[in-house]
Amino acid sequence: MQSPLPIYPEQASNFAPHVDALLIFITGICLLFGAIITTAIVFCFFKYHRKEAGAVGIVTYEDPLVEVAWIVAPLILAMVMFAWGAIVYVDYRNAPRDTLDIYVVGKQWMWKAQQPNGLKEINELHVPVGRDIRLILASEDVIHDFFVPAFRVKMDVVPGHYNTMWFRPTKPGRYHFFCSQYCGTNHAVMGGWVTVMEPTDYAAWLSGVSGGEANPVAAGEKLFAEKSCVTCHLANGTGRAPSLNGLYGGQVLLADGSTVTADDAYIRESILQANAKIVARYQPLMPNYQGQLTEEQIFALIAYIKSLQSQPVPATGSGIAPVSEKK
Amino acid sequence: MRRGVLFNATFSEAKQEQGVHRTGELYGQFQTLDQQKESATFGMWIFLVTEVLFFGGMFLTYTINRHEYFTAFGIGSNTLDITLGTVNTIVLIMSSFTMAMAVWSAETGKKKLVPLFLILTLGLGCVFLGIKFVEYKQKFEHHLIPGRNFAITYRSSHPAPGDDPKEIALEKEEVEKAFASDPDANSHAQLYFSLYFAMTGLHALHMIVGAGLIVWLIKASLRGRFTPQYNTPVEIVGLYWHFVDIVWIYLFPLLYLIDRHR
Amino acid sequence: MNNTPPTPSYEPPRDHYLISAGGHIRSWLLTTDHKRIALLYLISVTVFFFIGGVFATMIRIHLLTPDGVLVTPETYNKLFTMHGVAMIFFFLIPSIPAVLGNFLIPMMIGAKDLAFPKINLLSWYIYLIGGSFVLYSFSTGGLDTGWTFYTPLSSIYSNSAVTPAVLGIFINGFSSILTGLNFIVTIHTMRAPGMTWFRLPLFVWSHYATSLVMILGTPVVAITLLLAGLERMFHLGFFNPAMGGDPILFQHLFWFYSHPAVYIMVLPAMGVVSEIIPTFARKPIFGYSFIAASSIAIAVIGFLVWAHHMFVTGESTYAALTFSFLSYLVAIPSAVKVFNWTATLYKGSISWDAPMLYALGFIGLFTIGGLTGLFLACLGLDIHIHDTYFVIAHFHYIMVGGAVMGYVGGLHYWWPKITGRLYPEALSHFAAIVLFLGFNLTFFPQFILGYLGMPRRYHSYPPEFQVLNVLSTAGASILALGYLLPMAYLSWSMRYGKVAGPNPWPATGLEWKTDSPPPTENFHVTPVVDWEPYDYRNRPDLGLAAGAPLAPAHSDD
Amino acid sequence: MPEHSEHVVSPKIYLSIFLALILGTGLTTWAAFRNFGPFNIVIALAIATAKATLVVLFFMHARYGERRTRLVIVCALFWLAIMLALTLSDYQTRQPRMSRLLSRAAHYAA
Ligand code: HEA
Ligand code: HEA
Ligand code: HEC
Ligand code: CUA
Ligand SMILES: [Cu+2]
Repeated sequence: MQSPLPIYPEQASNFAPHVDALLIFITGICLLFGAIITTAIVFCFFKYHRKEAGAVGIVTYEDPLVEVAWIVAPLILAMVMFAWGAIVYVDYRNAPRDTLDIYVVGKQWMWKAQQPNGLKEINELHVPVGRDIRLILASEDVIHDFFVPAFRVKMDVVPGHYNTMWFRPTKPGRYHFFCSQYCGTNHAVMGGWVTVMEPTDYAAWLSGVSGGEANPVAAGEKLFAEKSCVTCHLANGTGRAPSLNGLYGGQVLLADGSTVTADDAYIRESILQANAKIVARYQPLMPNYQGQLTEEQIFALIAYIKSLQSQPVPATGSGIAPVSEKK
Repeated sequence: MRRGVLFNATFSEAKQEQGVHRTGELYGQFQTLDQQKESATFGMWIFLVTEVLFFGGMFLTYTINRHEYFTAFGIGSNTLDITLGTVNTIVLIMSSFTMAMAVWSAETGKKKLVPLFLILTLGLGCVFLGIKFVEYKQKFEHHLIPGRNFAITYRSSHPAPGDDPKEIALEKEEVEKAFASDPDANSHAQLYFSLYFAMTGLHALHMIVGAGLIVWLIKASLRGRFTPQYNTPVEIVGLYWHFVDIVWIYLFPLLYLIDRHR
Repeated sequence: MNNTPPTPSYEPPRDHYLISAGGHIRSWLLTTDHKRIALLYLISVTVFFFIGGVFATMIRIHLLTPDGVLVTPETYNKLFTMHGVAMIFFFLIPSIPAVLGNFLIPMMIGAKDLAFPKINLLSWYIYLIGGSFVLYSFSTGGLDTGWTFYTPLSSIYSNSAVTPAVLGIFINGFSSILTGLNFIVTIHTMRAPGMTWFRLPLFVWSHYATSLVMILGTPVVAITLLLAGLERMFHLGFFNPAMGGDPILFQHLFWFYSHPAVYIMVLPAMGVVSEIIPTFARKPIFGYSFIAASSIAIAVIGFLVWAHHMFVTGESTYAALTFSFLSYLVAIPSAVKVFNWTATLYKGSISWDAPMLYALGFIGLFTIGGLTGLFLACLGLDIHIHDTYFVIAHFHYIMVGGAVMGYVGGLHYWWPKITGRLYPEALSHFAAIVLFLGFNLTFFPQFILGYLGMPRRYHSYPPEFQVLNVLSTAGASILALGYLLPMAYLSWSMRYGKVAGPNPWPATGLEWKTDSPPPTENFHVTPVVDWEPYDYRNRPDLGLAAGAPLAPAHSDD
Repeated sequence: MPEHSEHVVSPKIYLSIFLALILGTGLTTWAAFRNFGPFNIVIALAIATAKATLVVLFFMHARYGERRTRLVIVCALFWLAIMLALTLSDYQTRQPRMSRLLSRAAHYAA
């Protein structure tokens, strides 16, 4: 249990020890400087207190060496702080491969999360301990921010952008998460709990609770048929459109000769604004689905297309760039 | 090193060496007329720096959005009347020239020419604003004012009797092409027009302020106030006027000349 | 207990700026005398400080319990927004420059006035007009966007009176620009004979740097807020993602000004401290040229760090690395100043007058505030503490503990010059100590709160944060007392204080070579400067001992 | 050049600058109707900058003015460059490619 007046929150993710170490390191340096300056001031304040009315001080002029010394010393320390902070940050901004992806949508003033199997939660987030978790964040209105103090991570949720954040929970338990970017009236109550579970519990929870909700892959598959994607995107690549098998994560060769990685953002764009990037050897036939799909439906479609990753990729008629054409 | 030696020459000492004889009213806070003139000119330059950054903020917004939505910006730009735009550019450059001549007349003591050139400048400025007004009116008629009624397709689908059918057909084709690659082109063209109106609007506002200043100068110059010894007001208003011209020199290609070749 | 020389009893000058133009309200409202305009600003920024202070008091009372005791969520959001707007744009940014800077810069360089006295008056009126717009917004629907006005909340979603507030700040921007312009031109062209650049008081140097920021930064925030206002009024889309605009662009533009603006707030206070310390230690400031250069360095490098407010918005990793790196660079010139001030104390002849207490308080609190800036500039750490109370504590340490302390200290220091009278000695010591203690009690707990994860702008919070919040509120009430005291006794002293004489401390600056209060034209004869700044040697005119010999460090120079 | 703002520029110079500016306007309009690929914008800005430079140097007398004036101009350009360059540096290095194009979707989903 924590003491009544703790200094830092619980450490429950891979980042927590790093961030706390940074805190201690920088605090140490600052205390050192603070102590030197305070001592010097207090010492002089009493030692050189004016004894007679007309007294003047003894002139001491600057010594360039001293000045250089106290420019260089803090500079070096500052660079260490910068470098260490940068290492942690770069790690944070670049998610490892093979993460467990959870979609999180913020809106005034609630959080909706969608587990990989489509289970939806509101103001709750369940994650397994020890897994690399990546949250893909979208906003439906203003800017929000997903903040879990115990994990020492936060990321703004910006409308019109897909931001991502990742972490690896290291300790089962229930932890507060907050909205940490001011978003209007109920900003302060736009929070909830992250529950970190043992992987087995998590799996059980996933299958146990998911009563009403369809699995997003299944929902996506249904949508894929309903929205008549299937009419063009045939799995064997003989249709008018590329097969989507094995698409996710691969390199797509575009008509203008460049290649892109088929990540979430790309697939999303391909659906909403089909003609923004045209796959090589295909006509710009695909209709824009802009405005016809909700965020959640898009997530479901993406989930379905992702699930095709393990499907056999047809030799022709796929949008994937052959290895030789890769840059 | 003795700092004193290097930096001892201060303003007031330095100025005494200069031999220009100035006249005019010396305001109480100054020691010499030289100092007064120098302060005024320097002050205007500093003010122009703030203007650079003021417009700079908009140019940045423009740059980023144009980069993102080039197609939509292209069709937006192509609806502008390039003839009016070019004429206006020339008008404004001319007015800058007459302004420079007004300053020259004041500096060389051609007392009659000063008001003449100022009136020419004012006239050209008004022509510019008039043309701008005509353009705004056109945009209004073509539903190109950002807001609920904005429709980039309006003109091509509602041609007015006088419109050249070939031009309309061309515009229609372009707009359709744009929509094919950017289904949100209407929004994004609206963004273009938001910037168009914000930038040209603020530019026009600067022109109006400048015109007011010139009216004031004309009055003073008709009374023969400006002489080789005293012409600071003409000079600093001139600086301002030229600056406004420079803004337009950038606005013209950036707003009118996007994606014209097609 | 203060060993200032026994002051001879002075007669106040027969004629001075407070009376020579008459006391009519018109003679004040139409004055072009920089000293009178400074007093007009003094009154108006004090009003805004009170308004902001009342909001702060309400914030702190509300946060006594986890669910809030005072107001509804909407109202709370308006409180902190209006607190921030009033304090930043209408109190702290104009405070030292427009009050003390206005009063002192012409006197310090030996000029009769600023270069453009009418523009100076115009600035004040613009300030008033901007202020009225903002007060109108406060009183009709309030303002609930946070002082940062992030879009699309401010431009689309907020239901409060955003438009008048944004226009008010836009208008007020021109007041700031014109003040900066006036200062720069004045410092360039109006210096008295012998007043070389390197004889300028450091107060003038720091105001020069401040003015640079004012003229280069303010236009950008003006246009940004104007665009946001237009977006709101006419449903445009510059920053609205629903129309393809980019909210992050707004943040770039906003912080391009608002980070440098924090140096508008602190540089003048640094200038004040650089004046007070040598006066009350009676020796030349240590490292004059380094302090002067560091002011300019802060102004320049300060423009390169703005996106450190956006580390978790999704800005690119490279940009974040660049901005973090540059943020560490900007800390160095501040460090140079702190070290040089401290070194000035060494072997001084230190008196314990109130201005000195404030100045030393400034150094201590600014150092804490500045050092915690290093935590925030650290990328890895900022992920955790961004937008928490840690940030709140950081900037209150600098702005309240630093800048406001400097301002109050400066008011004490130049009060005899401004009014011709001394403030009551004992009370001033007491107030300084109350302020210092109250301040730390209010804001230190917030560092811990922040690290524990309490986000800012929260009208209610989880119960585990209550203890620290209560401490903070308790401190705030002491702090309020600490502000009320000086306000009371300074006003009292205008009438009843001891007559000060031209140079009560005594200090070396030009402003002390004329009457207190000064005549309208500042000096009876244009002064000629033939001494180095802060030099107490060979100054029999100050009535001091001849001064000790040079320290060895200087003898070979 | 004497450090003096009073240098009187002759009308001949003004006239030639004026003509150069008109020429520039013609040139930039002409160039806009050719396809130079990505260089269209570069050409447009280069011509605009050349024109602006002429105005500043001759109409605004910066060529004959004091050093201080030139310093002021350099400052303005320098700060403008800071603003543009540092902001664009963020946009140029965003990773993964931001899907700002898709902005509308979030709006519709609400
Ligand atoms: C006057 C106001 C002021 C000043 C001077 C500063 C100065 C600094 N600030 Fe601060 N800051 C604010 C006001 C101010 N700030 C405000 C208002 C906000 C929040 C805005 C909002 O979101 O509402 C903010 C937020 C803020 C952030 C964003 C936090 C976030 O939202 O996540 C960051 C991040 O880098 C930061 C950093 C710094 C740094 C590095 C300095 C440096 O300039 C500090 C330099 C000083 C020192 C370092 C101390 C002296 C040096 C020594 C004693 C020697 C030892 C030094 C070394 C070892 C290097 N500030
Ligand atoms: C110059 C700037 C300045 C100054 C001086 C202050 C002064 C104070 N501030 Fe302020 N503060 C900001 C700038 C400033 N603040 C900014 C920019 C924000 C961010 C806003 C945002 O998020 O958008 C902020 C936010 C902020 C918060 C966070 C709110 C939140 O995020 O939810 C808090 C909470 O404690 C706070 C407290 C205080 C206190 C106790 C003082 C005290 O120092 C004030 C003491 C002064 C007085 C109290 C006035 C004098 C005394 C009286 C008038 C007594 C009589 C009054 C009564 C009887 C009611 N401030
Ligand atoms: C009228 C035919 C048609 C329909 C209906 C259609 N598409 Fe497409 N789609 C295409 C074509 C043709 C391409 C390749 C050209 C391009 O990139 O636009 C494509 C490309 C794609 C891509 C990029 C593939 C790659 O290899 O990079 C994705 C993802 C995609 N479509 C998803 C969908 C989804 C999801 C739906 C239904 C909601 C759908 N499509 C409906 C014709 C269609
Ligand atoms: Cu959502 Cu704050
Ligand atoms: Cu900052």
